[in-house]
Amino acid sequence: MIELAHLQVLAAALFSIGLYGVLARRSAVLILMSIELMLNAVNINLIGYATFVDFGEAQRALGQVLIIFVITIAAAELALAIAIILRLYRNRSSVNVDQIDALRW
Amino acid sequence: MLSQSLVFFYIAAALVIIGGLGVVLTRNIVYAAFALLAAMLGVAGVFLLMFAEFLALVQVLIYGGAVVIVVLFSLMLTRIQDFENLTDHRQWPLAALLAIGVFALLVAATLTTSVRVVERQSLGFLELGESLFTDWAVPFEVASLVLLVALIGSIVLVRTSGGRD
Amino acid sequence: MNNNFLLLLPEFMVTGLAFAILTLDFFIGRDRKHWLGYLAAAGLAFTLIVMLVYQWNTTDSLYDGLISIDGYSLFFRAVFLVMAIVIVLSSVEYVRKNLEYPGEYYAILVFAVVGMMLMSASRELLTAYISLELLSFSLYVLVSFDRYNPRSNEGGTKYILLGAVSSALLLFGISQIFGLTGTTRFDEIGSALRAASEISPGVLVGLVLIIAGLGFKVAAVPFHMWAPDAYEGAPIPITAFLAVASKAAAFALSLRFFAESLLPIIGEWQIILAILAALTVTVGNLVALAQTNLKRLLAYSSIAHVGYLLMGLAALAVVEPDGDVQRNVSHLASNGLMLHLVAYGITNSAAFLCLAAFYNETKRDDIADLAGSARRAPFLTLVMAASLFSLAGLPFFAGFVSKFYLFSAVAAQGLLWLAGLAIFTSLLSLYYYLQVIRQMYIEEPRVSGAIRIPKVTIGLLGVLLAGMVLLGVYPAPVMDAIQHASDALFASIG
Amino acid sequence: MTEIIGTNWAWVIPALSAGAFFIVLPFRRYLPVQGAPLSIAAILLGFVLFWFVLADLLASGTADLSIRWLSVGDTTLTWGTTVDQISVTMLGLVTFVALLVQVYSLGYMKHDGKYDPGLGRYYAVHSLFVAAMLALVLADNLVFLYITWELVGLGSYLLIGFWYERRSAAEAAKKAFITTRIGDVGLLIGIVLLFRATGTFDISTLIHIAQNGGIEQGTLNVSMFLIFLGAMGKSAQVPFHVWLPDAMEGPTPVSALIHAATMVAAGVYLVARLMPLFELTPTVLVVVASVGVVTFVFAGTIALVVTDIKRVLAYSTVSHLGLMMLSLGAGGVGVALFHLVAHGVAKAMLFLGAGSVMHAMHEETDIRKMGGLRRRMPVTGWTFAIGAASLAGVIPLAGFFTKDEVLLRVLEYRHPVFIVLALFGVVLSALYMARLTFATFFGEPKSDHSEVHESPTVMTLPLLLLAIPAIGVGFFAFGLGDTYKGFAGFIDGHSKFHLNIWLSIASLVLAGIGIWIGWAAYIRGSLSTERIIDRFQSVHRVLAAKYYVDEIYQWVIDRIVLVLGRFIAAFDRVVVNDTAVDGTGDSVKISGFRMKFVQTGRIYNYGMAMAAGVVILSLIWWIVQT
Amino acid sequence: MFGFDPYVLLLLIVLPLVGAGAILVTPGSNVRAIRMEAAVAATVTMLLSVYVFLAYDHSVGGMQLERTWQWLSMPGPWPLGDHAITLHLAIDGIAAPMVLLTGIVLFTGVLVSWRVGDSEEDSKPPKAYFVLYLLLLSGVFGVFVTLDMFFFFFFYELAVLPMYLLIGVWGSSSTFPTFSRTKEYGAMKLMIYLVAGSVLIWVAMLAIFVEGGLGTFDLVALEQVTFSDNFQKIFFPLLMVGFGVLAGLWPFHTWSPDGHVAAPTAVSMVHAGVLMKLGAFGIIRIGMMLMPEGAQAWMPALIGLGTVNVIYGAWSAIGQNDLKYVIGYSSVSHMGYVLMGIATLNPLGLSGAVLQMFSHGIMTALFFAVVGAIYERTHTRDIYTLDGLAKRMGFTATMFAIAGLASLGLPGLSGFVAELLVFLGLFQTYPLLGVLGIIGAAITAVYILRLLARVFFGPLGERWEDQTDASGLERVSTLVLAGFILLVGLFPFPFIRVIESGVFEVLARFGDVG
Repeated sequence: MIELAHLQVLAAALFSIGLYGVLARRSAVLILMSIELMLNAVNINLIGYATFVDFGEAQRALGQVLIIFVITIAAAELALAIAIILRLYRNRSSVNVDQIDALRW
Repeated sequence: MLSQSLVFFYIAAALVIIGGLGVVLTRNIVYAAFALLAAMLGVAGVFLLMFAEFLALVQVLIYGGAVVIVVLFSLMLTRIQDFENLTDHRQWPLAALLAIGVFALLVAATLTTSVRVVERQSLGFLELGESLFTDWAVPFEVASLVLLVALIGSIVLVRTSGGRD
Repeated sequence: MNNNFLLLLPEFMVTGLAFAILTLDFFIGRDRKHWLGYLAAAGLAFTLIVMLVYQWNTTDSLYDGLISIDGYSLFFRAVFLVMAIVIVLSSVEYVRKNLEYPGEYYAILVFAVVGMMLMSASRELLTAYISLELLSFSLYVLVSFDRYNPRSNEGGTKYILLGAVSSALLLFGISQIFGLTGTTRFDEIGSALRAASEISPGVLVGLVLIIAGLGFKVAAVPFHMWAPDAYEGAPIPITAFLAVASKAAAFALSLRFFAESLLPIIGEWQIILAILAALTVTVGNLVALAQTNLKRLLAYSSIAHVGYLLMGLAALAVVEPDGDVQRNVSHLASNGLMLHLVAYGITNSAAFLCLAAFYNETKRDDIADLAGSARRAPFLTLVMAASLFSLAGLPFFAGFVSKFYLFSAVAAQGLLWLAGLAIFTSLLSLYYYLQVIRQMYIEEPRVSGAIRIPKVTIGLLGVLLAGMVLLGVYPAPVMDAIQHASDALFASIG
Repeated sequence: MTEIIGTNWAWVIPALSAGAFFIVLPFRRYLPVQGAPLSIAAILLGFVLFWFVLADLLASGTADLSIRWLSVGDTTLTWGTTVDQISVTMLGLVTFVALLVQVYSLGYMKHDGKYDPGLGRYYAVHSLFVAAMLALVLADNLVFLYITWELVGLGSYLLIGFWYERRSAAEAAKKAFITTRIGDVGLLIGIVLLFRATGTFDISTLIHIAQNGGIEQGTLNVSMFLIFLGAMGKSAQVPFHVWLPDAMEGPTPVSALIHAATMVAAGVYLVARLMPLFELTPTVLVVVASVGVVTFVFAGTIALVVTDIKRVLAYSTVSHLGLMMLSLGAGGVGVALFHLVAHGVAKAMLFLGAGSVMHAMHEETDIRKMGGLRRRMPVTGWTFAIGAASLAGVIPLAGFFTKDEVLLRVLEYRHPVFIVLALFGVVLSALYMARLTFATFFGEPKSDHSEVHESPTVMTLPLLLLAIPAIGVGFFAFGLGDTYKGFAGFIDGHSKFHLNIWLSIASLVLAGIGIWIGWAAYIRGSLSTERIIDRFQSVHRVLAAKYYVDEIYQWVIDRIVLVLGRFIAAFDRVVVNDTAVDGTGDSVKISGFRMKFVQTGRIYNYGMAMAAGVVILSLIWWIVQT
Repeated sequence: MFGFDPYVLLLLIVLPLVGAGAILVTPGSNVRAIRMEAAVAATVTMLLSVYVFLAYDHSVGGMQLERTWQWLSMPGPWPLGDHAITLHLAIDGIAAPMVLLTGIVLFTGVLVSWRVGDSEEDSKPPKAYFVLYLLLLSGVFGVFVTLDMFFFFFFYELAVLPMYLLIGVWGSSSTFPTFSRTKEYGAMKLMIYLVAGSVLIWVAMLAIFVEGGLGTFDLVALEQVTFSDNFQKIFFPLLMVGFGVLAGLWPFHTWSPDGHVAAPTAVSMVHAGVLMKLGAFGIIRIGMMLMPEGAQAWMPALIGLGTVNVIYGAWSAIGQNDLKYVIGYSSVSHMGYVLMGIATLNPLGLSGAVLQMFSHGIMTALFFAVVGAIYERTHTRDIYTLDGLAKRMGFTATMFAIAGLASLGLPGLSGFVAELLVFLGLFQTYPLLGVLGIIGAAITAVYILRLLARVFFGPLGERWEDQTDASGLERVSTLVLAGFILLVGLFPFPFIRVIESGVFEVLARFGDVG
């Protein structure tokens, strides 16, 4: 049987993988993709709780509602971020995060 | 003895994990985009296993149909020559360590927390819709504003004008 | 369910204002677009008046407390509207000289205000989160709004990427809390936590993640690192908006969340927040010592101020040595926090407005560029000096009173060491503020010639200076309002 | 206030001069003769009042008068006067000498028919000084005494430094002030210690308490010794004598005032005034006597070789002050004061005479360039000779009687060593006085004196007036039936005049020897000074260098005080400030500077910080929780 | 008296502010009007301060001219939360002479500053100068008359704030053979140091507020609380050192001489004359009044440091070549007497300390006024460069001599009375340190007389042939100061009995001692 723990571990794993990507990748676009992984990890976590825990009548739908919002926000965030990255690319001809360190110290 | 659902779950989980690892490990950015797609589909699979058909559908539509396409477009618009030899910076072992740390933390935390669970329960379309448009109408409206801002913002930022680009 | 949506009238009005701006943008000539700024300011002011008139003493809620219109949210929404008016007005000249697409600029700014207002009113994690994202998205755009400036762009990129990561953290935290308590409502979370004998590790991690997400929003060390870069890159009015308004909104949300949900278990997290606060004041002030760019200096200084404000959160109750929680002076901490937010808001707005006015004329924002500004723009420099003194917590200005009150509250909650650290770091801050003042007053100007300041700016500066001094010498009226807000906040948790 | 003018009016005497000071100093530019007549009038009135006070004292005995100056809690400080035999003696001496000196100064401060532009300042400070001195002798409590004591010091500082444009005068004034002040440290500590033990400053109360054993002997010993230190400073006892010879940089009438009858007498006066206390501390009295006799001989030897007319007189003063201290050390208050008076008038006359000479010779002071001046300046010459003879101990001048009484006292109350040394000092005293007088006024002129004239009457008159007591005051030694038991008896009420004929003869003979040697060396020329100097070269060198005391002090000041001062100043700047204070500040700044490099500008570092923050915070919380 | 007694203390604070406001709205080009406004404000305030001093009735004692205005409440589980912060104004016998002192220094400082902005090389506008100057003095008045810890601290910081600009803008940098001190450095160090002191004070105040449990910052109310011994022993030293910094407590004194060297004349006058007194006043008003046991426990430390101050400061002054450094270190030395006097905890010593605060304030103001006059004319303060100035600047020399003599404790001048009382007090508790104190006074004589002999006496240096003596305004201001030196020196009782009434109130807190 699938248990809550399965989903939680999967979520944790995906979250960590996404985090690794954020921390290790050079391309801004790939960082963005890694963030999507993290957000999906959240969704896995949420669906796990939503499915396996009884929240009573009033909150039954809340888990899935949350997921919908997360997906929405994730998509919008991705779009906006890509717009900004494109802008960056036009100004600097690079999306390499190593190279965007004019602002520091 | 594996139950049928568990097998499906493992398949979906494997898809998710492999896709995820693909995104963060591959040296070719196009592969990464497809790995992301795979992971997203895996997540959709998980949704299905949790009887959340609507979410699975949304997941496939938004991620498969929109997000990955947008990502690919953006890749096309930026520098092609970088596509095939992506490198990670020198911080990656540290990043790996930290990621493992976070994983350990989350797993340890969840596993040591006892949750009173019930059988998997499904949620009907109607119920979800009604909840979304009554109980959560305000956040829903706000979310629309968020999308609007993202839209306007993207246009403003990317639109060329005056030939300065 | 019987929902009185009129309660959200101010939000509707502000949203309408944003649409109005977007619409009018099509019909207004290129060289008159600054009227959009005045329109935005007027609209916000009108909203403020309407809100004050119709919601004075209102205590009501939508969806059984999903959104709460009470003294607390009234206070904060009023503060946000005032701040937004100031920012809009200080933007007019800057936008005209430096930016394209003024219509979109003002509209998005106004959308951000909607997000902020809802943040202070929401008593539920999802609503709060969405409102927070509305604010964040607006800010992502606005920070990058100086399209051809690589710095603006860079700041925006860092902000949105790290912002997204922090969203992920926050959401994971929310998912944990939701999963383990079964609710996202603040009060219900609170009662669930109170019912539990101890905090389970899952909840603990969830709370840490939420703290991290909110910490990112307010720029608390170690989640602060985006802030100096984004501040430096952003257009100056937006830097002010980031430093003042968005921070205030994040605190409005955090204060309600901590007070309503987490107060019962303050014994668990007080030390965590205290550490965060201590780290924040120390790092913020120390690094500020080494800055040469004024915007960046103010960024670090505002990080330091976040530390002071976090102390207010950490000091929401007394934790006795045996673990008992005394809440009878909790309102002092929230009062102190709000007072300092107001004082800090006024002061920092003034500082940034001065900087913007200076930048508009000279296109420079390094500390050394201010040399001799007292000769070139006496009034501007006076206001700048006053706001720096106020930030440093010297008397006659708002900063002194608010710091005194806040630190007293912190001490009263048994965190004297934290107050002591904060006071000591205030001393460090004085050093770098004085370095700026030194440039302005003592050094000889390298470039001669008076700096022209628009009348609107002068007027606005005058108002801010007056506010700073008034709050510094007679804070009682503001304090009354804050006390009402605190009462409303704590009324809901009994 | 009584009906008649009497002892209760004593306070008016200093007040007059003080008033003169406060009027003359600010308004000197607007007063005739720069206010000098006002000042003289004040002191003249004082002198007149003195006779009323004296009469009333003789008629109705001692009188106290005091007003509260301030009080804290149960401690009250007063300003008060006490009029008794000691104070009235001093009162008379001071007013008399001061009056004459001030009159004399009118002539002395006039050059080529024009008054010195600083005349007003001169008279103002003069008045201040006199007022302080008069108040000092009247003071009935130690605080008031200390106040006036210090004001006397201030007056001397201003007078010695009158010609402040001369570097040497400025330095001499400074030296006088600082040297006496070092003694004053002792005085003040002594006073405060006495206060601590008794809770009072009032002298008679103190004495009363002490005599009833109210003060622990150790405390009393220490206090009295410290107080004596103050007296040593003011009275220029070895080793505090260095300021006095240098103080000759002041105008000569000032020397006459300060170094004959007033300031230097203050130390003697103080010990005399507190004698009942000193008597309770025999050890301290031995110290007093020892210091006195050492000073007597020590200064006498230096006076032998000094060639500056005023400095010879200065060392002579030091020497005689030593004699007075010796007398006090032997418990002889009356005789000490007697000698003080005799010495005071004689020395005042000598200084004024020297001033007259210098005035005539355009400030020439080297006796080797003088000689035979009595022919050109007869009044000056003869009065000078009288003064010198008096101090040399020639019968029947005052000095003979007073010195004789001192020697007698010493012989009776002290170890034989003291009398031997004292008699040696008598020889020296006679010798240097003879040398000075003969070299200056007798013999042949050693330079062209054709321009030299006798000084104007305003200067010679005081000389003549001073000659009278210089000659006659010695006869007060004898008793007059029961009402007057001799001067010593007048002072302390029980001493009786008596003679030791052998001692008198011995001292006369010794003085004669001294004078004879002087006569032989400076008039007849049968004794060659050069040969003696050649013979005792090393001794002469030491004497001429004044025993190197100044050099030692200079070394201490230069090498220890100033160097230490510079060291502390540098230490304060380099170590305390630049290292400790700035160092702390800098290290904070540097830590900020280092820390800012954490902010690398790279997103992944930022993200790392966030993630690490989450992990660490969680761990902390978890650990704290369990 | 005239019906304005309840407001008179408030007026003291407000009048300088009104003056500052009037100057602020006057155009900067109208220098004459600005000066007149400053002078009027200063004169009226000084007269008011004289009135306050005279109005204080020593025979009644205690707090007088009291008035309270509600300012901010802190509701909570404590009795006085509704009056948490009040503008509680009153003076006692210790504050009264301080108010008078401030009035005098304020007035004379304005006169001395008359020519600010006139200098030929660069004209710094006098407008801001006078505004800041009056602001500073308003703060000082506030500290002396307030009985609320918040406002005490408020005014305390207010007094510190303008110093930075006053020194930084109108000050002067100096170069010496082996080192140099810029005005920026001096100003910054002064500011940081003083605020660093206030960090400790602030922490201690918060601790008192919390421990007091009354929910008020009112000192009178807090005096009713008995703080535990441990608490007092921990927090008294914070106050002692915190306020001690301002009082020049060794080894936290270096801001003071460097500050003087950089500061313009009137600021030096206020700095040494009044500002340093705030520290000592704070120790008495807050430290000793609230925490007598703590004070008692820590007094040996204070008295020890005070002794170091006296000797070290004096000896350090001997080694200085710059007039202002000499005077600066002499201030350090003299403040040592104040600290020693305070630490005696007996009526004599404490009265002496307060009188010394007054006396030193006047005296050092006179010093700096004179030094300023010299510097303005000769553009040097090096004692080896200046020589024989008395010939050309007789009046100035006289004034310097009066200040110097007062400083070395000459009877008849104010310093003596104060020091004598301190010594008398000291000998009752720590005779040995009393001896050191008296020796310190002798060391003072060394450097003061050395200075007089070097700078004023001796042959006139050729380059000073054309020096002019003090101007009319300088004469008035220095004469006022010198007059007070004489007045206190000759007739100290009117001052002492006022001080005494305050001192006994303080000592009453020390049951067994008082």
